[in-house]
Amino acid sequence: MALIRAFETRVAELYRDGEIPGFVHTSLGQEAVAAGVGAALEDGDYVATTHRGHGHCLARGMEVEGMMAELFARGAGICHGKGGSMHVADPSRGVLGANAIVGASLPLAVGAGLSSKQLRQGRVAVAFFGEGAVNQGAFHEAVNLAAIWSLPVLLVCENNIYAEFSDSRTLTRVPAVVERCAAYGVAAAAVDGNDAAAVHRLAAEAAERCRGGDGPFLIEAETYRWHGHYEGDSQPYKPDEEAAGWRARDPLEVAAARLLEAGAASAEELEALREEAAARVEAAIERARTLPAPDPEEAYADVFGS
Amino acid sequence: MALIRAFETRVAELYRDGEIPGFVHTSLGQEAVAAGVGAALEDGDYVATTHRGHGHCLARGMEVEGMMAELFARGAGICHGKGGSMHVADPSRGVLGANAIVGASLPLAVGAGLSSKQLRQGRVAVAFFGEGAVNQGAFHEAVNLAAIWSLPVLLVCENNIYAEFSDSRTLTRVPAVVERCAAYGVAAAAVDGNDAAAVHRLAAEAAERCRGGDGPFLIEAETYRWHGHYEGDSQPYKPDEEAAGWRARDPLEVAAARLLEAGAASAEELEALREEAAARVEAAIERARTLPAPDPEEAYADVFGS
Amino acid sequence: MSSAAEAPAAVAERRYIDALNEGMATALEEDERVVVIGIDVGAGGGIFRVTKGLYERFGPERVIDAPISEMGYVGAAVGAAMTGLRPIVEIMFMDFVGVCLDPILNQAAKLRYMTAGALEIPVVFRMQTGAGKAAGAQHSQSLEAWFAHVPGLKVVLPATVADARDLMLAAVRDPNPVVFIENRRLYGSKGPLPPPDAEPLPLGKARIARGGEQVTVLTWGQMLRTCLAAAEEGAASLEVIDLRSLAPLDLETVLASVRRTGRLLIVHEAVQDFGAGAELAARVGEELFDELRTPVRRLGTPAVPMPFSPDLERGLLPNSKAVAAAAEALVAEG
Amino acid sequence: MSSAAEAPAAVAERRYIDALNEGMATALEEDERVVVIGIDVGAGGGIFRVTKGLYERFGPERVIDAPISEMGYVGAAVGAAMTGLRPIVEIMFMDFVGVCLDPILNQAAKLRYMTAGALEIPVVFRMQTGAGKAAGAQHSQSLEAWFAHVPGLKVVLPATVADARDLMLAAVRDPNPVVFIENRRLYGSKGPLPPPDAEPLPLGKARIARGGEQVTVLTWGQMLRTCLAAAEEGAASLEVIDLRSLAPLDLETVLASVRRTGRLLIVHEAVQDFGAGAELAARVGEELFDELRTPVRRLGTPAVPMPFSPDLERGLLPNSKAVAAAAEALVAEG
Ligand SMILES: Cc1ncc(C[n+]2csc(CCOP(=O)(O)OP(=O)(O)O)c2C)c(N)n1
Ligand SMILES: Cc1ncc(C[n+]2csc(CCOP(=O)(O)OP(=O)(O)O)c2C)c(N)n1
Ligand SMILES: [Mg+2]
Ligand SMILES: [Mg+2]
Repeated sequence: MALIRAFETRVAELYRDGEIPGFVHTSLGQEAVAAGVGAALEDGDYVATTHRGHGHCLARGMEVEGMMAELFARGAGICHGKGGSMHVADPSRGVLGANAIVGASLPLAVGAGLSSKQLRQGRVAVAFFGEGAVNQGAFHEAVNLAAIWSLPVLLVCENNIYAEFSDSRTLTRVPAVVERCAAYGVAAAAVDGNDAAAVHRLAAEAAERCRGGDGPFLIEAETYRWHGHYEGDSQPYKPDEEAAGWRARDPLEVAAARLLEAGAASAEELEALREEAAARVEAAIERARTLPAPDPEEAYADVFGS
Repeated sequence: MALIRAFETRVAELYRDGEIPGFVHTSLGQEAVAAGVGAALEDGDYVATTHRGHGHCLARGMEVEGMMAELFARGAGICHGKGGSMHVADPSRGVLGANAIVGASLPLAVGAGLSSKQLRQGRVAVAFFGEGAVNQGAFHEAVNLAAIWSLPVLLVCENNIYAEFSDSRTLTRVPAVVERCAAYGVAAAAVDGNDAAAVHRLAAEAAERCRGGDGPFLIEAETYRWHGHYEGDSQPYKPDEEAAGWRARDPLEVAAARLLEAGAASAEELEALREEAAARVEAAIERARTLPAPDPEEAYADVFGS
Repeated sequence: MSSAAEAPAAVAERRYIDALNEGMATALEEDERVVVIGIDVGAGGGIFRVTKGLYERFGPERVIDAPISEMGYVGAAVGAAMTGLRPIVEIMFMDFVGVCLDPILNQAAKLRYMTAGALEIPVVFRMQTGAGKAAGAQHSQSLEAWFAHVPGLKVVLPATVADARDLMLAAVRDPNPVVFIENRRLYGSKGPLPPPDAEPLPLGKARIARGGEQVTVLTWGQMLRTCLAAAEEGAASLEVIDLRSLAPLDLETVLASVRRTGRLLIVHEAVQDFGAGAELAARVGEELFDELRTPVRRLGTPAVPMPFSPDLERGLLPNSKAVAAAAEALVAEG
Repeated sequence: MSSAAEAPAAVAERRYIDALNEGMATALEEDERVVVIGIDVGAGGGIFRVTKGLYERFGPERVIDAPISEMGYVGAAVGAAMTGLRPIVEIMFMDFVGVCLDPILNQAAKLRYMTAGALEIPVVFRMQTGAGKAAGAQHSQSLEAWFAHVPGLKVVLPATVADARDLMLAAVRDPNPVVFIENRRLYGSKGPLPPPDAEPLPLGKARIARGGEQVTVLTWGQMLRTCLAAAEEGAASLEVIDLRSLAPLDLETVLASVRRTGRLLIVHEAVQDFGAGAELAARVGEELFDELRTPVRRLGTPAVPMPFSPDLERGLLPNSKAVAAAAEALVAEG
């Protein structure tokens, strides 16, 4: 979580300063979902995610250096500068990629679940998506498929209330995503998405269910997007109080408080963790700054395999 | 109903005999749904339907002659021979057409509902669709839109158990379409789709709700497709008993029995009705047979309006 | 000639995006049946602010926010167009047609024809495109050739500020489905916006954007600026045609120009292979077989998905230097 | 030359549809990772019986029935291809890409590139097309040009019985997404099906289906038969090329033929305007500017939605008489 926070905080600044091109959507405020789910998974498990996917990637162990270099559009980026923020991926870690089409992560994860089941890989396939994606046909079709084929697919909806500039509660009569799962006969549970431990507990249980052959499970993680939809969005559409209330429930603070209370870590240890994360991110930035742009020939590579 | 029965029966024969080209999907066994809903509507109400739409068209008063000529691909057909069985339409009667894309009727009806509401037309927009279409993304998106925009849209699902060669109960964990409506906050009710009077009662109530501004309503009419998916399909996938059981609940017989019991009609009157229907259809066939193919120039007309 | 053109003092400089907005506002104003539908087009004013202020001015019933349900709301726009409304429906990025093609391809384009004219479907599909912003392969595609290949659709690509407004108005007033393609890179561009003409601009008229003698350069959308720059920078004398729409196709204007110059270079941002330029090359090659001095050449994006890296992207997109060089090569050739 | 061709006695006559079936069966047999997914492809044996018997032979885990959820199951096929399976996924009619384009356009075509080759996506999108059966405007479209315009997709169109099997196998073995276009009117057609070659047929090799001297006729899919018939019936000597695939594009074979004949006629079932023929016309026009004796001509369907009426439909589709006439006109021209 500390790493995601550090990464996203700096990415937002770098984008503002023009060091990172393209579109950037940060997951600040939502770190507990990525961390909780990420930690509940095993090596080889698949993850398909969204335009807001940095956190999910980091939580699955993707390298900070490679990701940062990618966001900087460097040739040494994890996608050789051809993917960018909306498309960071690392199949060697099961991460099938961020994806810039809302809802697209769902069918892809269903397919990964199909491979897992069919080829007896024993892997769980996770689809991250926002509550806005729930209104897409792809959601509907994918959830039903996962159900009837009884696939090890873990559906993780990050309900951060907003889809771009819109309050998602105004765009459906049934804002609770868990309630929409009955239509598919898919088990689902909501969880405090700012409480990493709670997310982790639920995700671990759900992943075990999936691995055990019980078919898909949906987690609705209730959380909040601190920043705008994209970096640069000034969010006039958010009530100040609402934003402040959620900021007060900072997932990092929630986790810290719990650890301190349980005596599992000292304030100094936590501080050290944050500093270490910040240092890793800073080092990745320094490195990325010095790296060259991709070789022009890179533009023509990897269209087809042979 | 008698008219639909007569029409579909003859169409099936004509198709078998090669007099009607293309694909034909008949609604034999499902006549009560078309008749019940059709009678519950008012002039000007919109209807968008499916590949299996003849009955819905007839129930909205579309002319037998024009429809039959269309199926025969004649220039005097209601669509000048350019639509055919899967695309018969008559906007002057509110019938926006049969449609060969599964699920397409739903968004179109939502749009018609939007026009009705926006332009204060006071019309109900009906989407007919099969239970197979419920697994399409278009269903999901359209029902949600009708709900949040609170449109006068009447969703009529003809659940005839099969989608092509597949038992739809194997393609979702929640075969009862009414149960899937909770996901959208849309009121819904199931009805015996072989009982025209019951369908009519429910549809009239639902249409009134829609007209009153209460937003969409979904009717799930449980019925059965007597013939194959298309004419020519020998239906090896259907259990004999199941088919026989449904045949025994012939919607025309159900209605006849009720009328006789209530003393609302005599056996002779009913017989006369059937004969009249058969005669109308026969006359339309005779006429269609003599009509010429469309003028070759017709192929180039109506691509654009000016 | 419009009277505005005769009184240039009155012509204001405006941004392309404002002209689009003005076009929609005028359409909403002049016809109650016009509605705007899309994701965040309402209260949010549009993700690129193209619809800014329309919600406040015309209210939530006319400027309608939709959930992320393109298949649903684009299909609904088509259904609404059949039944009395005249929707302008936004597909935020052209790439997203991947999730909502059916209502355009199989419904809007065909239902008038299939009903022998009984259904009229006056709908405008606004879509935004435009590589060159490091938006990645899923947000940078130019697919105008696809729509031009579908009978029943008009395909319009305004390249100037005045056209942004005037073609928008023409599209809304047209009784047919119009695919209206905006280029993101043009949004901030400025140009003269004369007062609206009484005579509306008809769809399907190309425009000689710049006269020249040696090479006809045929283009549309964002690439118009590139070609005009090439005309300034390069050694050859270029006649630059802004095609404005692919359907209807104003082949006459193109043929007349190429008859004079004897050379044709087609420039577009879309992938060159199987792009719209191919049709124009084929048509001109056929019609002017004996009059062409040199082969028709095309300059589009090479056949790769658009990479994220701005450097790679810049390297792929046609630029003014490449256009000028290609034109000069043609002159050298014959 | 395959040994089968040397021993013609052993060559059986089979139907195109059986060859497709055999291709899939062999693919399922030789590689456990191959699965078939689609609506009614399993127990039902396919709406056109193309997958008949595969379900019984390979079981429900390998031959998978899907609900009417194309976006979902086509997307799932793409996800499965990224993670170890090699799906053959059926889109029953090509027209239905309107509801499931995104996984093809934005996922399969691009994700290898966007991940710099880290993702491999071996998926075959089977789609059936074919006008001429009075199936109406929503069930008769040929949209191959669309897919050829998308970098990252291979586009294959088998026209013969042998190719139906061999290109299917090549497509399944290919590590890339392949759009595999079958023509419904060919399903019942018969032809020789030699025993499979040890050397698999590579994708992207055109074939001279018939040698000739005066006009090169370039075609693919169902129109091959039409063009071969025209070669028999007409007065001109036609060299008929079966292009077999649009991507990769075997331009060499085309150019070599046109260099000899000096004349090119392109014939396809798709709408002519902005169709795939335009690209070929543009390419040949450019490459052989000085060698062409006559303009490159195209013969496709006029720009109208396909009408239901068999008479109208017949009037629109290119037929052998029209092909022969067009070829003769070219010879007369120069
Ligand atoms: C098919 C499609 N439609 C629209 C968009 C534009 N878009 C990008 S993100 C987004 C909002 C997504 O909201 P949600 O799913 O709640 O995710 P969040 O941004 O809140 O994480 C939209 C509309 C898109 N990328 N793809
Ligand atoms: C998008 C799309 N996918 C598939 C088809 C092929 N198809 C035509 S009808 C049909 C079955 C429809 O089943 P259902 O909705 O239950 O309607 P019914 O035929 O039972 O009336 C299918 C799969 C189609 N026409 N459109
Ligand atoms: Mg959200
Ligand atoms: Mg059914």
